[in-house]
Amino acid sequence: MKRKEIFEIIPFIFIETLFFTIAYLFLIFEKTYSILGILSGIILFSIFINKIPKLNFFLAKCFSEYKKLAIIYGIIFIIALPILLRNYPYQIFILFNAGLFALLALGLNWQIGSTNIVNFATGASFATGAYTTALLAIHLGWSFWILLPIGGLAAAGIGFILGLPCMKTKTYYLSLVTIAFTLIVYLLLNNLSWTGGPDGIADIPFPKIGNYSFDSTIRLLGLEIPFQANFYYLTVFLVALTFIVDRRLRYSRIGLAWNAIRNDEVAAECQGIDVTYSKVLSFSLNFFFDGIAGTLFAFCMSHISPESFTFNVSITVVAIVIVGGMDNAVGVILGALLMTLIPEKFQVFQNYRMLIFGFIILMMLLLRPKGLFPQTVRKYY
Amino acid sequence: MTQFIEQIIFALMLSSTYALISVGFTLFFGAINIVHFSHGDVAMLGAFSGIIIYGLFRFMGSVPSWLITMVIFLLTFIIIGFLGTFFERTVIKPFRKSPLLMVLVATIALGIVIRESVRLFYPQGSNPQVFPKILPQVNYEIGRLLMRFDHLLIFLISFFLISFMFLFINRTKTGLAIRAISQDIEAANLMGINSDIIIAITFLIGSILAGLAGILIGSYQTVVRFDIGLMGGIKGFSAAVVGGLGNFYGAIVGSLILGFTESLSSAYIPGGAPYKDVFAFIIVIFFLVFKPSGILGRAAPIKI
Amino acid sequence: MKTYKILFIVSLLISFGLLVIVSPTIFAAEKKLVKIGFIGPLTGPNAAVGLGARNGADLAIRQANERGDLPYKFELVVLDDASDPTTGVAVATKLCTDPMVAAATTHFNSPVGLATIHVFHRYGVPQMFWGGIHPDITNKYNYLEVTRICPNTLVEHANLAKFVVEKLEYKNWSIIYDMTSYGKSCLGAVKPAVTKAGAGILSEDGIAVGTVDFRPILSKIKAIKPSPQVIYFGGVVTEASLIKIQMSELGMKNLYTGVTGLDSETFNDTAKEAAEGTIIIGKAHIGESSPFVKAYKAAGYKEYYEATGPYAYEAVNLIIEAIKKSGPEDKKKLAKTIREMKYRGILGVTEFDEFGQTLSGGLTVKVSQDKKWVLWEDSEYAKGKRSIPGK
Amino acid sequence: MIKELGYERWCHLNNDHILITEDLTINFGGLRAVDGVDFNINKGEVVGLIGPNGSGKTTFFNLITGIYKPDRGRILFAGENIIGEKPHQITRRGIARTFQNSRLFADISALDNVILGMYTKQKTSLLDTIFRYKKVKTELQEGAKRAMELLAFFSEELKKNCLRPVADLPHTDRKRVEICRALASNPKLLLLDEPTGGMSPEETEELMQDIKKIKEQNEEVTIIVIEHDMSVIERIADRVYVFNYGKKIAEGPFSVISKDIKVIEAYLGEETEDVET
Repeated sequence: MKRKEIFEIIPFIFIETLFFTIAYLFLIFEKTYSILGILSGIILFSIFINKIPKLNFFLAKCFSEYKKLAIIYGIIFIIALPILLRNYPYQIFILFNAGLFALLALGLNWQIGSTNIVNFATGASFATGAYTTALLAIHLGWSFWILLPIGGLAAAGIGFILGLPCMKTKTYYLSLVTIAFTLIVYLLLNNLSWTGGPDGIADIPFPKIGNYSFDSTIRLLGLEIPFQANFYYLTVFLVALTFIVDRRLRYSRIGLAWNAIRNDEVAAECQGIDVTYSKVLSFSLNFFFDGIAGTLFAFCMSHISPESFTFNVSITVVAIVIVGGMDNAVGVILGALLMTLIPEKFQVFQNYRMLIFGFIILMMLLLRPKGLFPQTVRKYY
Repeated sequence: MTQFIEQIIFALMLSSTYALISVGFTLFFGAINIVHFSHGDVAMLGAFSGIIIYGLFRFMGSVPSWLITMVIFLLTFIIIGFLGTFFERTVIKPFRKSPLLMVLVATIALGIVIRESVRLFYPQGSNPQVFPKILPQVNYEIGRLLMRFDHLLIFLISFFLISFMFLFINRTKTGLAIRAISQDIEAANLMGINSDIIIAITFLIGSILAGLAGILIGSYQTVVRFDIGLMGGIKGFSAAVVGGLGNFYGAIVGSLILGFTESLSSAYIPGGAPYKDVFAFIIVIFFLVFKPSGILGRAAPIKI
Repeated sequence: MKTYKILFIVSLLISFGLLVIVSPTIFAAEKKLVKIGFIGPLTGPNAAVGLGARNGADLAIRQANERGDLPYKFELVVLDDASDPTTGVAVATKLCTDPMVAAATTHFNSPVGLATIHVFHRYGVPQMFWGGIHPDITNKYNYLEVTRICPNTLVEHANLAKFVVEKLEYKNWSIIYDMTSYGKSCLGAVKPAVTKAGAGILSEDGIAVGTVDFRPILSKIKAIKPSPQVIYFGGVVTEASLIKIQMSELGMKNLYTGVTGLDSETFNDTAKEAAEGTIIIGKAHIGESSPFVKAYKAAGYKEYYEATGPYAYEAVNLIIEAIKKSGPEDKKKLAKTIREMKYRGILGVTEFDEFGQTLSGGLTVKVSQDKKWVLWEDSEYAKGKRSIPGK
Repeated sequence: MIKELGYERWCHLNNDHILITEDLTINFGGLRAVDGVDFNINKGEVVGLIGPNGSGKTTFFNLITGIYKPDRGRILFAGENIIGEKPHQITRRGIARTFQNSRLFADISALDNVILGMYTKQKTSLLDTIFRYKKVKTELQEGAKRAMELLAFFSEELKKNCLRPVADLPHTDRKRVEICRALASNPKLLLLDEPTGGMSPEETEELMQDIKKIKEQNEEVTIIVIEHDMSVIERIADRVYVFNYGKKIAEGPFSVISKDIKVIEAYLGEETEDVET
């Protein structure tokens, strides 16, 4: 028995390590060919696994048997990543960015993924959170930790007010409302004077714990970890939190109701589901987490301006959900990572970034409409 | 007074440009219940094809200008028509069975691709491109009021295009087929209508209209840029919705409302100019919330 | 159970040990290579100017390497801020944390600049603006690292008022400005400048970015009594040319002016005949015969060098000069050197004031004549062959 | 009838009736889909609802479940007026239904579908979900357990692949799942819209046995069945209502109805139409 375990665990751990190493290298590589090399390597690797059913089966078995173990290892890797990247602050910053998008996408997933509401208001809600808290911090000097929930609530409030009437409209009309809303918010931010106009708001204080400011370098057993790691950890924490919330919502009558609405509104009504309420709920929840993400963004950038809240943000997040996978939190998070890392990695053709981006979305929709990681079946035991 | 009349004229011009786009949206939605979000970008392509063709003529030396204009319209007609149907085949057809969201996002992505391609592969693509003066430049002085012949022409052409389209839908056999599939595609198929071809034709017509719209918008705005399609598309769509999606008169009414809101608000509300789009979109939201079926649209009953 | 926990931990430690050892030793730097950063909008609405500037910078680097009179091989690190502060900060971080980057020349959009100066300051990397005209960039914090080689709005509009109001004696102004950071800082600068020079402002209109139809506003201005002599536009080329075109459509004969935002041949190419008689405060005059243009043409870049190309070119040359003086290693020293430089280049003599703002910036008065920007001095308007509109 | 007695008294008088409609009418454009229908059903009855296609049977269901608003008339459920209430409110009162061509939540598992049927019975709120998840979990698992039983009640086969998306299930199973979903909310009144539609005789037979079993298991559940298969009606229905062109043309036990001349005409009429088209 023990021998068997030994023979399983060691290769398993090493395979997972291989995974992480590849991910790590992908992060730090700069040159296009090396990145392409890594990518092709990954593809070959996956083909290789599929070609050898034994190995494939073995991995599947391990992942099911030692799930906990695998997860723990993953968590350790995520926590240790900044230490490995200590010489690459930029990469940490990008990861922080990916985290932000993961937050936004997780929120939007409750709309597009669970309830099938095509919502393009992400830019607006993101902005609401960021600007509300930034203004409060500047004028009233409130601390980040108080403002974090406030940002969320402010956005949720807006979401509720907007949602209550809008959720009566359907499909295209609804998405048009959200698009219009995003554009309005952007225009207002640009033209109003008290939002700082196009210059936005500068000098937003960094978050502090006690008197440890988040823009100070972490010193840990002789290693110097760049300050971006602070934001990284904060984001990871929030994403984890949102992830848990997402799981709980999914495995609850609320999540079920959302899926019901996605499939058939009339039938849903006939199961006693208050469709309008559920929609508004998912809308407001989405806004809430967007607001939180906005707050995080404002305080970590310490300078916000309308350019960061354009319609493109909404499109990007929608794309993330679609690429990642409808109604599948893990997929969405991975999608966020892909959609932020790959454009960064191909800075080499800065010019062609958006074009490639557009193509990726199209290809995904055409070839794998359910996303890289389709929704999974609920198991109750 | 003169100023007011001028303002009205500008509003009308703006409205007509919106109408050209929004009619396309209405057509597509009417036919197969999809919103072709890159429609505005197709129009942009039309404008660019106009520029390119004009450029080609430059090399061919002296050709009478009316001929050039004719050819530009004709070729754009063909090119954009082809492109439009091509887009339908590749990007929209695959999603006919899948949820609305899919085709919506797909067309948005298509829009990105089109815009970026023009920006990257057209020489100096990110700069605004001057649109050639293909319409006769004649002015009339009426009192202090300056009337431009080409503006009048643009207005008339767009009017004719739209009414032609309207007749096509309502008077021809194909138009009948289009309306049939918009009612119930399965039934239409059973009646021996080849829905594939009809939808292709729908897109052909719509795209051609967009292409010509591009030319007209180009000659009204005098410059075009790779990204005019995005806003143009959204405005066109909004106009269609305000008027009642799927209803021709609606599209026109909606365009008029948007056009007038924008130009009048920027002219008569002090400091209102930068907010004109805000006003426009607030009206859009208002309509969506309180009368989602639009001014002339009918609310569809639930089918059980 | 127990055994595999232990095993797990062991193998974990081993693998991580490997990673930690490996991580810093990837890509060791080869010596003598000195990187100089360039950040600008290479995608999005401002791509044109961004690309022009990039080519300018690139040209400077090429020339430096061809000369090879320095013990360094220079390399230009080109990054795209897409006119977006977030991206700006990201790429700035990337640049600053690359130990081989000695200095950088950056940004066309002021909001981006306002966001990134903190990054450059934090990492102590000298940053020289080739664009971005917001006074705050240099004046608000006055970081040692931050300098600007192009004139800011205050300087430009002082010159504008001096010429148009005092020399040409145009007293009634109508102002149009776009709601960008640029337009707003123009508005902030033009009002005091013009009024100080003793002219009156009859109207102020903001326009949203991406507007193409200015007829409503223009016709409103047209109706003002007494009708303004000057229509000033605080904004950039695209809108500027459209306004001029639509002015002539409406038969408005007012004098049309602006500042360096309009100083691009794109304005003339777009507005064609309509452009005639527009007077602006332009950037440094780079004649067709100047070595820069020659070299640029020779290098065969796809894009036109725009008005921004020369500034980026100058900036990189200046940085290279500074490196020649104090070497690339000690960046603080380098920053100091840059501040104290007195550099003679294609923009004339460049010196920085106590805020790191260039004093000259080589401003000129230009007038659009036969679809070209012509220096006022050698234009037919100055000679009186043609009459200035709006009198 | 209301007019003589006055509303309150009338309600009181009829409180042993589970469902009463009075002069129920709705128009679609010109067409009068349901026309002045009076209906009263006692607790625990099984009532058959027959009539040619397009005679307004399904529309009648839609009126009861609040999907359509009637233009005229009253609906009393357990002695209370339910007109103007939203479908979900009406469902909460204890009316469950199935649909003619079954409307399941296609891309989630059969189990989830049935659990959704219990939505009205589940009580956990958003706050519970986020902060007190234990509660939600237990509730769900109980639900799942009950759903399993329900599915097993129809067929063990169904129970086996209850985790497959319903879209993948065969037609009959989908029908069954839908009935399970309706039963899950253990309703006072159960509306079945052609439950045996598109089933083979054997399957129909099975289903009827099942419905009988449901009846046996709890007496007071009232069932209204729309059905074309007369043999089914004959066997399970205590009483039968016959619709034609939106009007109620006959009511009573099947034995009586089957001899009713109006009814026979109605059906013959339809058949001849069928021949023509």
